[in-house]
Amino acid sequence: MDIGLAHYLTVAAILFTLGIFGIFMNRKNVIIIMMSIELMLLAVNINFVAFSAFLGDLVGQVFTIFVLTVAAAEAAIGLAILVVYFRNRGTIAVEDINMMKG
Amino acid sequence: MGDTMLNLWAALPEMFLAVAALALLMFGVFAGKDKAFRTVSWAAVVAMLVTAFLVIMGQGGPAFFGQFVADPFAQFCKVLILTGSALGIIMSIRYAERERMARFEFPILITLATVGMMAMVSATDMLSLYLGLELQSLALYVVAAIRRDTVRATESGLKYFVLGSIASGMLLYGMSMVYGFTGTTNFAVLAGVMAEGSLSVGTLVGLAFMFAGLCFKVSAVPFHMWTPDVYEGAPTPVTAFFAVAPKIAGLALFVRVAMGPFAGVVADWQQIIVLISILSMLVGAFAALRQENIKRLMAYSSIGHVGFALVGLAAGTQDGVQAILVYLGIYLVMNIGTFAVILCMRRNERMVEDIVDLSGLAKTKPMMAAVTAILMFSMAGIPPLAGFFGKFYVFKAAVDSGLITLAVIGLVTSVVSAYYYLRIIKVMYFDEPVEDFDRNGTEMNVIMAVATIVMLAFVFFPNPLTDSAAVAAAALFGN
Amino acid sequence: MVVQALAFYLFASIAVIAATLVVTVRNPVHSVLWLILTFFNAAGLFVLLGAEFLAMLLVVVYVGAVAVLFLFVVMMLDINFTEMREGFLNYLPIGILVAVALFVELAFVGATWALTDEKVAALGKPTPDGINNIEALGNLIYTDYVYVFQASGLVLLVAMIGAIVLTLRHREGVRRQNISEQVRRTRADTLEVKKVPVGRGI
Amino acid sequence: MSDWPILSIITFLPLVGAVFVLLIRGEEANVARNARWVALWTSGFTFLASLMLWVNFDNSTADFQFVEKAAWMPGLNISYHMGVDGISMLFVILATFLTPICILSAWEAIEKRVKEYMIAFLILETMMIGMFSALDAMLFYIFFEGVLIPMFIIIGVWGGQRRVYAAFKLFLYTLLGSVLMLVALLAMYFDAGTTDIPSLMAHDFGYNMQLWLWLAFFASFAVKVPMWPVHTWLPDAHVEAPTAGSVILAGVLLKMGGYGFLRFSLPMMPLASETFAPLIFTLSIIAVIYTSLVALVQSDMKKLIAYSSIAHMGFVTIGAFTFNQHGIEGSIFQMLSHGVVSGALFLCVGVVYDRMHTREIDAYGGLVHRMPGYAVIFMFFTMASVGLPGTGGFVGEVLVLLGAFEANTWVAFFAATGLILGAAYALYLYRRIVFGALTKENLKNILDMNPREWLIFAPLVIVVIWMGVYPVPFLDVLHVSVENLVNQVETAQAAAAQAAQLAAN
Amino acid sequence: MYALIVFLPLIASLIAGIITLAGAMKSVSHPSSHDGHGHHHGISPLERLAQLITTGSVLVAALLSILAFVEVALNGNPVTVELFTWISSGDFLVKWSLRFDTLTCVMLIVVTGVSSMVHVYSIGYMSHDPDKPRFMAYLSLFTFAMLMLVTADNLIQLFFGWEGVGLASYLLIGFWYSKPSASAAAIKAFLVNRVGDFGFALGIFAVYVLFGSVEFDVIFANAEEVAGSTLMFLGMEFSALEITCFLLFIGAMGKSAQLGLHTWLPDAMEGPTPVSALIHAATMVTAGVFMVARLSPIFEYAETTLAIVTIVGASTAFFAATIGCLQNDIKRVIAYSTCSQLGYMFFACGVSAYSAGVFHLMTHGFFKALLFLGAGSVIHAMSDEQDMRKMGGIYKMVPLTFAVMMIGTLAITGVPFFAGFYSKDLVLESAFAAHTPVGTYAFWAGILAALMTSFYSWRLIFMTFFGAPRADERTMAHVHESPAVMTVPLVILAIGAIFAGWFAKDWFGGGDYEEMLAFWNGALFMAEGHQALEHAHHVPGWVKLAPFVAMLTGFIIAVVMYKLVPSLPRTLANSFNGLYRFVFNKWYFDELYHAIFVKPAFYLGRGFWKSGDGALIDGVGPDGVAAACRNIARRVSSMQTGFVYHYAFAMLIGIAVLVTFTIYKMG
Repeated sequence: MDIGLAHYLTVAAILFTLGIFGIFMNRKNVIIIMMSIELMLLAVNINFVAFSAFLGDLVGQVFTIFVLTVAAAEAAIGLAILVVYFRNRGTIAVEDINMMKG
Repeated sequence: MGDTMLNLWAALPEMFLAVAALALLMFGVFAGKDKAFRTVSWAAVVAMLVTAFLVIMGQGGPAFFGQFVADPFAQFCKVLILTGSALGIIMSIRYAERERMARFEFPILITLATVGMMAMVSATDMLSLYLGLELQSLALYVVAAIRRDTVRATESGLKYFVLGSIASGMLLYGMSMVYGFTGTTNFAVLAGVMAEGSLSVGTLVGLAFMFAGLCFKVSAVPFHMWTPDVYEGAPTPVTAFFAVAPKIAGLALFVRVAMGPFAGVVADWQQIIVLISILSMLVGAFAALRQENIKRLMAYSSIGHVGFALVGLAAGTQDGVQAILVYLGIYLVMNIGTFAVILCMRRNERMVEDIVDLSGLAKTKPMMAAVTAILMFSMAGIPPLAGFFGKFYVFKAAVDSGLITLAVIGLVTSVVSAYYYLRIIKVMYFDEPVEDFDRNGTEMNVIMAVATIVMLAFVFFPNPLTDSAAVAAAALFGN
Repeated sequence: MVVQALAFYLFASIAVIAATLVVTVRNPVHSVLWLILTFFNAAGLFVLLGAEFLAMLLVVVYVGAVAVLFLFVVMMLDINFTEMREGFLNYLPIGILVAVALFVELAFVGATWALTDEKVAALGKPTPDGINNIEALGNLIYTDYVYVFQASGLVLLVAMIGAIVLTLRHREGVRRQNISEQVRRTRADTLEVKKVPVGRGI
Repeated sequence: MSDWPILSIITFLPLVGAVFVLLIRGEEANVARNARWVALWTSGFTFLASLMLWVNFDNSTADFQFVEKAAWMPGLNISYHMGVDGISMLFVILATFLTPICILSAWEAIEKRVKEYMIAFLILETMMIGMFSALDAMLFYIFFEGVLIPMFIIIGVWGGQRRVYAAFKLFLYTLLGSVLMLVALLAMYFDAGTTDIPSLMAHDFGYNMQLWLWLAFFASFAVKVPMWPVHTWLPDAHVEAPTAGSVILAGVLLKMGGYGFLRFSLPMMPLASETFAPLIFTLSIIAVIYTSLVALVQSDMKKLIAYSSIAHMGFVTIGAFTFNQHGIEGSIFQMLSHGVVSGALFLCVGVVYDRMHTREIDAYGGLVHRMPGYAVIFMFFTMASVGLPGTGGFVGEVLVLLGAFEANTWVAFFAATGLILGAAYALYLYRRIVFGALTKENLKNILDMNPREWLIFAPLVIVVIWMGVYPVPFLDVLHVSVENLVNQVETAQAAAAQAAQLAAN
Repeated sequence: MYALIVFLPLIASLIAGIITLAGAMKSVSHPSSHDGHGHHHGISPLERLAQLITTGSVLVAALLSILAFVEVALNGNPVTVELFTWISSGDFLVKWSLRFDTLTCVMLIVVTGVSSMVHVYSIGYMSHDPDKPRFMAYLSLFTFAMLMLVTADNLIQLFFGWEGVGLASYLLIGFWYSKPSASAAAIKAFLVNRVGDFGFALGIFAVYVLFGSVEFDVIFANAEEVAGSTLMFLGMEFSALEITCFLLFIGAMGKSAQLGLHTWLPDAMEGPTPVSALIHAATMVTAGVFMVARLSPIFEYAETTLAIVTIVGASTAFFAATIGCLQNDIKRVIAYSTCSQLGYMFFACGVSAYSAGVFHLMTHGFFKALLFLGAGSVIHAMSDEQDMRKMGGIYKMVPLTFAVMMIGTLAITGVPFFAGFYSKDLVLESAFAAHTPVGTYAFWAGILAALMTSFYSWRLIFMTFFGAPRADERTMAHVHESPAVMTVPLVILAIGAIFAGWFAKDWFGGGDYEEMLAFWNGALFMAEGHQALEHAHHVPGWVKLAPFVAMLTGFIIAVVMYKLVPSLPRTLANSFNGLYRFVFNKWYFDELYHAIFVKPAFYLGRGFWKSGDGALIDGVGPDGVAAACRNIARRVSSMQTGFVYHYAFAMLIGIAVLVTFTIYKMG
């Protein structure tokens, strides 16, 4: 059987869904949430690359490059914020991050 | 397709501001770190004003091979954004110095975020849109948590970041779908594809994802949950900044996306926007009723305002766009004025943020109370104050598009929301005074006064704003 | 073709399993490691799709930088692995429902290609003939996408400033060597000779 | 003189005064004194200027007069368009007439934040005048709602015990009604392409659209009038408002609803008005009977008068929807006279409230022994409220009932019961306050009205008698305009009937 | 001159009013300048001035009225004085204008005549009252309003006078405002009258709808034309004039205290006695009769309504007389007597014998005013005692009063050649001569009433003047004849009570029918076939004799019960206890009205207020909505848990919904 676009899209959809699932099923710590986000971005990248291949158009790959770049930057900032939060609060358990509500 | 010109001049303001930010960064690093805070701040303000000047004077036109455009729509929004950012910085200076937040990176981050916003509103390609958005967002995540010693600020930064990243993921996922199903990322080309009328499910689902991402940026329901917590936790001047500049940029971007490439398929996404708009207005109205913290209240208030602005988008017409722009202009002034008031809520060298802290302000600081009252009435949309006209414009657009039910729901929620604005007035005017606030800074008084005058004078001179909004809206529709 | 198909299924299944483990294992360190595995397999998929450069980039950036950063933070914060708390399962049904619904929908959208389009959704080769992938990307990025490229530079700058602003601390009480000061030290600065009368003390 | 933009001058003169008051600085006592005087002079001048309207008014035309038109929001085809006709002109004068009286009545009663008080009143005056003279629906709406701002402040700051509740109730209630009207305005704008009132009057709205528009406008005006069952804000607002606030509220603000019906509902939605007239009649009759009975059992004198206002306004709405000249003229006349009379009654309450600081009827009794002058004045206005011939109240009531009788005898029959019930609560109130033996210790040294208070009541007495004995000058102003209105409505209704008949054939 | 008649009292009233106010305010602001008692006896110059002005002006008006009577009625020159436009709205044009025709002038004589006498009398009667000028002002105000009423040229102006007299009546009944009972009676009078006005007003509107005008001339000219038409009223189709006249008659019933709306009149005796004489006997209460007479041109076309008028009048005559028989308060006896006499007038009108009705109105004005003023004199003499059970045996001490009271009694009971004889006989004969069932009913009711009239009138005389004194020593010691200022009016009225009937009988139909028509000169109208008055002269002899017999019977019963066998009343009361109590308690009308109108009104009012406004409207409306909003707000706020995964959850559900929605819409 041919491996077509739909296969890749499905893989991406699974990863995306897993990312989503990971975000709200997670109570352990925020880092897992961040990893879930990385999974989502990975799904996006697979989408882009697959479409790029399908369309025969490099723009998708270009997009992926920048997504990767931004994702890296995002991870840096995210982890920085996480670190300062941890310094203040002594925990990064998701359940504890609710000083503000209502 | 797409323009094949580099046309650097069109992007002059952005380039100028980016370079200015870099220069200030250099200056800050070498000129003794945080001692340079004040200088860097004012320099950033000046840079923004110069940028605004460049925006107004600029020749505009498309640039960067279809990635960027400096049309009147972008110009209009940029002027608003720059104003908001500049005022945000000005309002933060004194606060930062008092609250040991005076770090020179702060104005620079704001400046860079502003560059990002300008890039957003000028974006004509999903890629440039994404980069602009992320430039803005990353800076904002940091700014929210800039008081890194406090739990609240860092918690707000963390929440903002986590949720913002999810939103980015959704936006990207949507973009990838749209790209995949249409074969392009360029707005102009997309518009052409849409015009062919063969709209696939994938494109629309992609659009839904994109809308979700954009909704997060403008804090529309149900992607609004971060807003109250971030507004409350972030340092007040940051909240003030958040409430205006990024919101304006986000809405402008929303309009740019919805009414640019997807203008041809309004009927397909209109109901989504209607739904989001209604939800935003409802949540904005009801959730705010119970708030005691004024910053949190303003958060819900801004959610409601976004709902109102989206009514204009739901109309899906040029009038609707014009209405949003008018709304944004008024919203900017209203919110800046209000946050100036909030920033003046200082008692015994400490910031206070609860609504009850305003008790009896009419006796202790009558002018400030009057200013606040006018701003609140305006927020509630009571004529003849400017806030009413914002609502008038959007609802007019909605009614013209036949969205009567939306208009009715919107206006009824505006009655509900009037309650909590009135409550602030009630606290100031009807309750007995508590201790007086500390003396206001001059810049705050000026900002408040100007905001009030705008609120009052708009009824007499509505045309400068409405006309330029009309021009801007026309540009988006290519006429 | 068969090889390609096999490779696809191999990479895809490992990626999916690893990703599942990322979000389910208890130990965050393990999570990071599973994440790395996911990335590796995704890179494999990229290769299958003809995006060699991106595959390399994924490995370098994600595995080399991002994942390591995660690992670093996880270890630095020394998070104690708390037990899953009460109420976790309350959301499980609705969570699964939402996730499954979303997945079905996304898969449906993807499947529209396979099912409805007459053109076989076959994958082509994005890189023009005659040049390799990296060269083609370079041609694009530095010309048509120069604006975006510059912008990404700013994004990284912001990330850098942000990380520094947030985490860099000048700790009080930490003694740092200042060589020029040490060198400039003279005897007169450090020593003072006092005359002490006999029997009086200072 | 005729070249002057006299309506704008009248409208914005109080605003200018307000700015002057705002600029007053100095010691608190001085500020208060100066603020009072500036406000009094401003409103006095405004009143005199507004009399120019009457003097120069042309009774022979139904056209709008003193028209001013200037570009305002050209992009939206909305202009600053002012003008009055026979229907609105007297309301302008009613507003300018009552404002100085209100200011004078607050001379001593308001001790704190005098400056703000005067500013609020002057702004309120601008809004009221503007509302009655606006010829652009948008402009109308701005003034119509703008009134809420000063009113909210007036009740909330200078009001009684439950002032917060009352202020909020007033504000939100009326706002809710108004926003529906805004939607209707927008829909009309969409349909007709303009917000110009004369143009809208000329525009034919489809029947179904008229129904919706009518209901939306009804939501706003019914709350303002107020009609049963959306009247409950009124007793609260009246009770808590300071005296002058009640006067303006009863005297002018309630008229905004009645005026709205005549300015919008009738001429613009004649068919819907016809359809809904039974609804109006029913609600008005309920209002007349129900609120009169409620008034009967009140123990708070302001509340009693407030309920009586609702009943009286029931007559107004009945009259407006009779679609004949008597009814409509009666309705307008009733509004004018009720404006003066109920205002005066609230002032009467204010007189004793200022002295005793209670509105409980049981706290009074036998005042006539100590306050003969007050007793006379109060009696006079009680009788005017009852609609005794020779007072303004009678003319309005008779015309309304006559119009109602012509339209529907049931309506006239039930409305006329208001004659009985109205007398019942009014006299009962008067008896409990003024008559009887003077037994309460704290009343034994109460003082009769001072010259300032006499000065307040004198013009009111004169006007009430004038309106009762020689109302012709008032009615003459109305004739042509009302006739025109009736013709408009009848023509539209006849045309629709004809169309229906054609369709049936 | 004509306008002067009407407006002199108004001017006088205003002047007196100002004097009152000035005096009152002065006394309030200088409370130390007099002590309570000293004030009562002295009279200040200003007060005197007020008395003189009011009395003088009314006297002048009375003289002018006589001139007007001569000119208008006797010389046959009706006049209409137009003043200025009052109300104009479309075709609805009402002018202030004064109409002087024969009917008006007859009324003028009665009104100004009695009023001037009462004014004079009041100077004496009220000499102990601190509020003399106020009283005089009210009296003059009343006179003005009454004159406006009788001179009205249109229905609206009639209504003006109608309400004006109501106001004056209200003020005068409540004159002693410190007395709660007085205030209550005043309100009752006003309200019951309002019930009548309710019908009256509707009647006026009906007239306007039918005739397009409220001017009498227009109405009368077109009455015949309109007679056949119908009018929809309350969803039913009525003969136009029937329903109109019926509605108008309701007004008349209210003002003239006819059965059903009579309850205010006895209570109105709370007012000072001169008021009772003027308003509640001679003038105001007869306004209803006047109105029916005035509107005879339209009533004549309303057969059924006329029958109703007859029945109501006759029933009232009978019913009020029964109550009058058992009252102990001297003024209430006379009040019920008035009520009863008004019934006569009405049924006279009901059988189209308007002239007879007006005749009785006039004679009644004299003798009833006389009786009241005489009673006032008695009360004055008895130190303000009104209960006849505490009087008796004073005829020698107050001879003049006794004499005039006797004259009044002779007149009211219809002793031949006194005023009441002529008018009452004419009324009764007319009723009989109508030859209709209702007329016959009226006749017999009238005869019975005449019997009772005689009985209670003599009972009053016996209880008051004869027998052993039942008052305490101190009171008896103080019994004295009234001063001249009080007795002179009594004498003048007594002359009227003796001679008025004989003097005027020819004008009112007691003599030649043609002469009567000439006298009225069209002011009263009698349709073809309504010839009761004409036939009144040709009734059988026993009919003519019947009233006299009834009178005599009544007298004999009174003599038996109160002179010969004083224990009989008690015995009778005990043996017919139920009936006695029923009548004694005025047929329980007050209790009935209290139970079906007053109490429910308050009950409903409270219910509407607390349950309707408070619980239902506010509860469901503003307060309910506010509570609901708070509730929603609480829920919405509680969704903001602060947990980041909840927020993410919301976003994800949001996107799931959006995507589902999109796909749903596409598919």
